[in-house]
Amino acid sequence: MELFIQQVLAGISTGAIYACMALAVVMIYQAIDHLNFAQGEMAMFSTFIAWQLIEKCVPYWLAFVLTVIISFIGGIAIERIVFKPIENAPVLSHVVIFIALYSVINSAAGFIWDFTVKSFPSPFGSAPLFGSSLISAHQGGMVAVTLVLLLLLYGFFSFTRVGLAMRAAAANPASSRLVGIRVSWMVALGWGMATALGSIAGMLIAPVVFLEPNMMISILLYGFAGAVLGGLTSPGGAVLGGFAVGVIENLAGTYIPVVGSELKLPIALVVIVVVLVFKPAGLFGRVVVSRV
Amino acid sequence: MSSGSGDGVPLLEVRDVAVRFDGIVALDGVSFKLPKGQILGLIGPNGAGKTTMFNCLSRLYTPTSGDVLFEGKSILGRPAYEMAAIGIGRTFQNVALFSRLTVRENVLIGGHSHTTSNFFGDSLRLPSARRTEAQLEKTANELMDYLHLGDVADRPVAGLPFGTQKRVELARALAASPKLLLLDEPAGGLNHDEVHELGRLVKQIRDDRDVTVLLVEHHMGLVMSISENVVALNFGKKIAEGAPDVVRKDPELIRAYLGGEAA
Amino acid sequence: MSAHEETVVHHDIGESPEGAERLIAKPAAPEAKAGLQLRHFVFVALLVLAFVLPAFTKNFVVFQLTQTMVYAIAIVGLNLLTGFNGQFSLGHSAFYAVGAYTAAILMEQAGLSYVWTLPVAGIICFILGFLFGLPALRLEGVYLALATFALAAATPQILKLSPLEHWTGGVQGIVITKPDAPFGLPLNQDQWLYYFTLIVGLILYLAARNLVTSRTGRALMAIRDNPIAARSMGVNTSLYKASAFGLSAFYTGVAGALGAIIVQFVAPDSFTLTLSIGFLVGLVVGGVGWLPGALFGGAFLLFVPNIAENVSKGLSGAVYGLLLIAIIYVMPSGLAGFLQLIVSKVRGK
Amino acid sequence: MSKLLEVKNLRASYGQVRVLHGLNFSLEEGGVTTLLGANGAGKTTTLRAICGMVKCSGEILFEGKNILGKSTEDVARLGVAHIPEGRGTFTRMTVEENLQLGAISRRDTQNIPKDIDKMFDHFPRLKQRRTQQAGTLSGGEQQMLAIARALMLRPRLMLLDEPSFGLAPLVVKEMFEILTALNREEKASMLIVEQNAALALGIADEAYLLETGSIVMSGPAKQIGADENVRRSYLGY
Repeated sequence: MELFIQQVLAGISTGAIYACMALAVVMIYQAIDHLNFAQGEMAMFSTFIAWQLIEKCVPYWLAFVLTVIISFIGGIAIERIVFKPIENAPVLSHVVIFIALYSVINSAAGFIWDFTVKSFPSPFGSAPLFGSSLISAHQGGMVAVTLVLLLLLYGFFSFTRVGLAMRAAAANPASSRLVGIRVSWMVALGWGMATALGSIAGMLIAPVVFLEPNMMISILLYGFAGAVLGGLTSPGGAVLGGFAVGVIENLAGTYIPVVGSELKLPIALVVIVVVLVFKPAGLFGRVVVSRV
Repeated sequence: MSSGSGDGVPLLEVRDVAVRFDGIVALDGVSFKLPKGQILGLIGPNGAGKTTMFNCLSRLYTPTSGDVLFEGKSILGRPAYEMAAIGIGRTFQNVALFSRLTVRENVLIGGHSHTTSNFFGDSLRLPSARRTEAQLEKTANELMDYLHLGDVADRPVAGLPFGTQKRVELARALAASPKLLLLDEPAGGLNHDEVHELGRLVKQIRDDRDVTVLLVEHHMGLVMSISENVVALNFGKKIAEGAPDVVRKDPELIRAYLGGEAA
Repeated sequence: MSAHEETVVHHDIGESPEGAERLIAKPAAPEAKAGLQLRHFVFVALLVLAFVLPAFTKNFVVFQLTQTMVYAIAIVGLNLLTGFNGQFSLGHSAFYAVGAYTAAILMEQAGLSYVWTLPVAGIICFILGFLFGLPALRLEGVYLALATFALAAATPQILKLSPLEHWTGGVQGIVITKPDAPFGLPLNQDQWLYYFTLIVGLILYLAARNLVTSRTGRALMAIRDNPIAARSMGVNTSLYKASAFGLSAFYTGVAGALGAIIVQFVAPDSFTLTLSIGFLVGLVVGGVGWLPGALFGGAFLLFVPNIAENVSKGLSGAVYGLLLIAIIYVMPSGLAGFLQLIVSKVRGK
Repeated sequence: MSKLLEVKNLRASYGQVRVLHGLNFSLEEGGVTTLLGANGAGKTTTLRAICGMVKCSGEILFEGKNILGKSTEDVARLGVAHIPEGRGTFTRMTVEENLQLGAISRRDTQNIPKDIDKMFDHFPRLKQRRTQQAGTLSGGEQQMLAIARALMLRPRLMLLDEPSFGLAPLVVKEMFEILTALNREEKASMLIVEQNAALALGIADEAYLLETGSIVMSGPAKQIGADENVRRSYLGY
C-alpha cells in the first residue's frame, strides 16, 4: 500500500509536467481546432531563449517574463508568416506543415545550441517539499503555477470580450466574421497565447528533464494524451488528464510485470485509448451531438 | 378511404410511439397506419415531432416505447442500415448527399442495399462484380433520365443548385426501389412553380413505381393537394387525422398553426 | 416546445461540417471524360519507362526506385483509409512492421519462399487492421489519431520484448537473404526485386483503382462524406469502416514485407512513429483521395531527406521542413490538386 | 431619404458558373427592400457579395463609399448585419453570449447590457432561455436569436436571407410582425431575400425581381405585388 501511495505521488509530480503541456495543447486546440505537433518544439525553443538570457546574466524572473513575451510574439509571427498564406488548404496539409515546423525548429535548436544536455535553474529550488522525498519544492511550484494558469485562462475565456470572441472564432468562423470578429487575428492571438503557455511549461519542465533539443518529444506526447483524455474542449479536464497520465504511467510501470520503463508510454496510451472507447469525447469533454 | 383495417395488413403501422431525449418529450404516444399505395402527409408546426418520427422510421432513433411495424413485422430489432433493404427509403430535410461525389455516384450508392459485392470481388473486377456494376449503372441511368438529371450526371453534387440536389436525393432514394418512401420537407427552398412540379412528381412516382409515400412538409398547399390522408402532430402528440379536407378544418390544427386569433 | 427536433445541421454555415469537409482536398480526383485518353497515354508511357529504366541505371538507383514503389504501396493503403474512407491513421508503421517481420520470420525460420510471404503478411495485417478498426469505430478525428498513434508508439517496444526475442531477434533484428531472379532470368538481385515489386505494385494499384470505382469503394466514400445518409442507403458503416482499416493494413503489410525483402534486414527501430508520419506526409504531398499520387509521395519520402542532407548536414532537418512547407505552398492539395489546376487552366484557355 | 446602399453592375461567379450578370439596385435609408426570385436566381449570392463573402466585380456603395473588396468583418463593422440562411447562430454558446457576440465590435461597451435587456423586451422567449445553449432552441427561437444578435450591432442595414425558412406559419407571422416593428422603432433599414414573396411584399417598401442573375423588374412593393404576371409566377395566387 505504501508503495502504491508513493507511486501515485510520484505520478502526480511528473503529471504536473504533462498537465502544463496539456494546457498549452488545449489552448491551441481551442484557437485553431487541431493539434499542433510542433508545440513541444516551440516550447523547447522558448526554453533555450530563456537559458540564453540567463547565461547572459539576466535575472531569472526577468528572463522568464522576457521569454513569455518573446514567445507570444513569436507564436503570432509563425501564424502570420507560415499559416496565414495557406489558411484555406485542407486540414491534412496543415498537419503536414506542423510536421515541417517540428523538423525546422528541432534542427535549428540543435544547430544553434547543439545537442549536449544543459541544466536549467528552478525558481523554487530543489529541496524536498514537506520533508517528502517524492515531491520537491520545484514540483510543488509547478503544480501551483499550472493551477494558477488554469484559473487565469478560465477567467479570460469566460469573462472577457476577447476570450468570447476567440471562442466564437474557433467554433464558427463564418458567423464570427458576420458579427465583425477579425477571425484571422483571433487565430494568431491563439497561437501567441499557446506559445506563451508552452514557454512557461518548457521553463518549468527544463529543471526536471534537463534542456536539450529533444527534451519535449515524449512530454508533448504525454501532454497530448492528457489533453485528449481530459477532453480537448476543457482546460480543467486537460490539467486533470495530465495528472492522470502521470499516475497511470507510474502505476503501469510498477505493477505490470513485463512493462519496465520501455513500455510505459505504450501502456499509458493503451489505457487512454480504452477510456476513449468508452467515453469518446474524453472524461470532461463535451459531446458534440449532430442531428439530422 | 378506410385506413386499411379491412383489407389486410397496412404497409406501415406506428403503434403508440414515444421518444424522450433527456427530459424532453419529442413524441408522446403517436399511432397511425399507412396502407399500401397511399400518400400520407405528416404535418405540424416546428418542434411537433415530425422529423423525430422520421428518424424512428429509418431507425436512426429508437423509440422509448411503442412499436413500428413494416409489412406487419416490427423493425425495432433491426439496425438502420437494413431499412433500405427491407424497402424503407428516405430523403433528408437539409439534403444529405455525398458532397464530393458526382450525381451519378450518389445515385449508384442508392442501389447499394439491393445489390451485393465485396472488397475482394470489386478489387479484381470479378464477373459477379461486373454484373452488379452493370445492374447499378442501368438503374442509375434510368432514374437520372426519369428525374432529368442527365445533364449534370458527372458533376459533383456540392456545386449544384439546391433544387437539383433535392432531385438527386430523390433519385438516390428511388434507386433502392423502396416500398415506402419517406420525404422530409421536399418542398423546402423551392419556389411556387417548383413546388407544383414536385407535387405532380410525387404522385407520378407513386403511380409509376408502386411506392407508398409518407410526406413531412410545411408547405400546406402541397400536402393538402397530394395526400390521401393527413396526420397532424403538435408537441409530440397526434392532434388530428383524416382526409385533407377534414383535417384542414380541424379547430385544434388551426389553433396550432395560426394561434388563437384566426378562426 | 421540443428543442430537439428541428435542430438541424446547417450545411453552409454550421459548426461541425466545416472541419469535416476540409479534411480532404476538394478535388477528389482530377478525372474527367475529356482527359481519358491523356491519362491512359501517361499511364502507358510511365509503365514503359518503368520497365526499361533498370537497364540504364546503377544498381543503387534501382534499389532506390524499388524502395519508392514499396512506400507508394503503403501510401496507397493509407489513402484507401484516409482519402476514401475519411479515417485518420498515425499507426501504419505498425502494419508495415508486422508485414516486414512476417516476411523475415517466415523466410529465415520457416524457410518459406519470399513470394509467399507477401499474401501471408497481407492477410495477417488485414486481420489485425480489422480488429483494430472495431474499437476505432467509436473514435474520430484527433481521438482516432491518438489511438493509432498509440499503436505506432507501442510497436517497436513490443518487438523488443524479451519473450518474443526467439522470433524477433530482439534489438538485433533479423537479417534476410536476398532472393535471386527465378527461371534463369539475366537479372541481378536488385533488378529482379525491382521488377517483382513493380508487378506486385501494379496489381495492387489496379485492384485499388477497381475498388474505388466500384460499389464497395463508393460505400467507403459515402461513409466519408455523410455517414448517416450512408447508413440510410443500406451501408453497414461499422463493417465497412473496420474492413477499410483491414484493407489499408493489408496494403501496408504487403509493402512492409516487400520492404524487408529488399532491405534484407528488419529491426524494431526502423518502424517508429517517424515512418507513420512519413506515410502521412507522402499521402498529402501526393494528393489525398488520388491514387497515382502515392508514387510521388513515395519518392518524396525517400529522396527529400537525402536532398536536405546534401544541402546542409547540420541543418538538414530545417531544410527538409522548409522544402515541405514550400511544397504545400505551391500545391496546398498535393500533386492531385496541382495537376487539376493545371488541367483546368489549360482547358480554360 | 438618401441612398443607403447602391449596387452598380455587380457580377459574381462560383467557379465557372456566372451567377450575377451586372446587377443594379439601390436601397433607401430607413426602408425595407425585398429581393424576390426563383431558386438559383442569385438572391443569396447578392447578399453574400455585399458582405464580402464572394468574389465579385462592379461597385457596392454603402453610404456613398465603395465597400466592394472589403473583408466580411470590416463590412460588419461598418454596420451591415447579415443574417444568413441557416441563421449562423453560435450553437454551443448560450443565448446571452450570442447577443454579446453581436455587439463584439462595438466600442461603447457600457451600453451593451442595456441593449441586451432591450432585446429581451423585444423577444421575451429569449429571456427565458438566456443561459441555454443556442443549439437547443427551436428553429423559430433560433431565428429570433439571429435577428436579436444582428440588432446588437446597432446596424445601419440588416440583410436577411430567407428568414421564414423552415418555420411554421404562425412563427413566421410573429417574426414578420417583429421585423416591421423593428424597422419602425429601431430605424433599421432592411434588405430581405424571401421565397415567400407575399410575405416579403407585405412589409417591404421597394421590391426587385431577380431572374437568373439580372434584375427584371423593380418598383414599389405594392405595385409589384399587384402585377398580374408577378402574381402568377412568384406569389402563387
